[in-house]
Amino acid sequence: MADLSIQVREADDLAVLAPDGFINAHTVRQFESALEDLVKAGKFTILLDCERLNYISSAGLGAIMGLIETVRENRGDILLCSLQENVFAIFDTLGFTQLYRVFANETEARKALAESAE
Amino acid sequence: MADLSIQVREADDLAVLAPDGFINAHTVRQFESALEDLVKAGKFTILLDCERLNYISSAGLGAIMGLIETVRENRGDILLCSLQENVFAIFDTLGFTQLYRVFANETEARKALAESAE
Amino acid sequence: MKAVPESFRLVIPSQTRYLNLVTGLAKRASLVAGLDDAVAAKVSIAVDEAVTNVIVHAYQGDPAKWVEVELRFVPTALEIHIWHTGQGLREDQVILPDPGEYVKHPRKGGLGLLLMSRFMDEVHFRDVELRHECCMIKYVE
Amino acid sequence: MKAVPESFRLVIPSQTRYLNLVTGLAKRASLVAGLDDAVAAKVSIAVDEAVTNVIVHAYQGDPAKWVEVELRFVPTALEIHIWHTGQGLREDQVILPDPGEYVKHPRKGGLGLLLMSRFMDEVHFRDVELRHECCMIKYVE
Ligand SMILES: Nc1ncnc2c1ncn2[C@@H]1O[C@H](COP(=O)(O)OP(=O)(O)O)[C@@H](O)[C@H]1O
Ligand SMILES: Nc1ncnc2c1ncn2[C@@H]1O[C@H](COP(=O)(O)OP(=O)(O)O)[C@@H](O)[C@H]1O
Repeated sequence: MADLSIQVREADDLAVLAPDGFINAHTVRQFESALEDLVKAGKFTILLDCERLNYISSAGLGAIMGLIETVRENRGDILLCSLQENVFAIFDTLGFTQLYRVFANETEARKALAESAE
Repeated sequence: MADLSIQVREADDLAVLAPDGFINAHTVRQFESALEDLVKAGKFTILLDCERLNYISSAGLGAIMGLIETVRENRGDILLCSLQENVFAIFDTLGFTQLYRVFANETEARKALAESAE
Repeated sequence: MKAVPESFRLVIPSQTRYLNLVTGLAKRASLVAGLDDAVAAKVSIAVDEAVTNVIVHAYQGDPAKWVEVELRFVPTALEIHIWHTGQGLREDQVILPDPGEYVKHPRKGGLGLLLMSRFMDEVHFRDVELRHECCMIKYVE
Repeated sequence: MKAVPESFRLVIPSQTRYLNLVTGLAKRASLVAGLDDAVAAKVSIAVDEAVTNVIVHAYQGDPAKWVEVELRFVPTALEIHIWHTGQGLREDQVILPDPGEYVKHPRKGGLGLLLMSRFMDEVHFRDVELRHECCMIKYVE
């Protein structure tokens, strides 16, 4: 079963990673590899477009956690947008909305990046 | 859990019954009652709008079967429209597409009724 | 190499309110087994029919009884076993209605076993260790 | 009046590929218990975390072991019991990270137990008849 499929789009200095499906302990390696590939390729500003992410458990949070310091040390960041209600609930419950910048959609995220680059 | 909710709309000589959710042995009484209420009220031409019907088991088919002769004896009929793939598969597998008239949508069903009334 | 179990079991009270749990599980298991969405929907309906028959016919509505369902992944198929201790059904007693005839004389019931046999590749009824079993198989290409 | 069983059990191999089956079932059970969609999603994540811990920590990835999950409907709550025979966790060993501190020093793991305690009303670990149990309770209003 395709529990998870991942789309990666790159434009300008932003890499957009859009997971589709479920991120749990079973699929997390796939998600983690996709993130790691971007970082290895020198893409340090990554937007997680969560529009089609139906589910994330702490395994998925761990994958993001494991890279956040690396990207920030390289003057990049991991941003989030288009979170479904239950996905937002997890980030919010853990207070991670302070750790990550969360946007309503990709446009808003790009706007904020453009402003901070000015 | 609201496994099934049912909407009934009546217009002209046609009663439209739109089940939303699952029809199985657990919810079938609710579906059957809604159908019976229409028949008791003298509504013999009934369109089952299945756009939001995600699932039907043989229990649900039984409920329709139990009334088809009554409505036809009263010069009415039970029509179906907007079937999802798996719901269509059941009707089709049993050859019931010969027993019931199946339409792509409500407009098509009304058109056919208007033509046969001419 | 260790033998790795490739099956799971579900035990529910003999009550129709749990049907959705079983069918939902059967659908997911079908997808895990590699069946596509449309086939998974058919498998879940076959399981619905089999479990409904246990609740309604084998246990005659007694809500204090239990139904056990096992889903087994074998290399070429998904095997579904349903066990109960109510009234059994012998395979040679099963008479499937002819849909053509049925359409001419509609009646309220009698379509469950037909759907099971149409939607699955094999359907068997047998007695196993003091229990009655319905076993259904769907081949995976 | 007969005692009517209001619970069901699921037995799965200790493999993450079955996680989705368990969480899907936990979600449906939550809805049956009368919890709303948002709460049901949280319960299913708590169950995911608990079962993942059994697979990863208690059984250390051995795919030949079994995990048993029981979902019980009691009048005012949904009770979830998870049993295994691997390495147990003592309730007094559990130290939940402080999210504030965690945010300052991100690391890869250690959030599962925290999510369980945040999303459920009660979380207990205990030993029951030679098995280890994790019991989680969500009250229904
Ligand atoms: N598990 C069972 N135990 C005993 N009798 C059964 C069982 N399943 C089916 N039957 C018998 O077979 C008949 C046909 O079943 P089915 O095709 O499912 O239609 P229905 O349940 O609508 O009657 C039932 O009416 C019942 O008499
Ligand atoms: N069922 C269990 N059996 C044994 N140890 C466990 C169990 N669950 C959790 N632990 C221990 O508690 C720690 C914290 O668990 P958790 O919060 O779920 O985070 P993670 O699993 O990401 O490490 C684990 O690293 C493990 O050492």
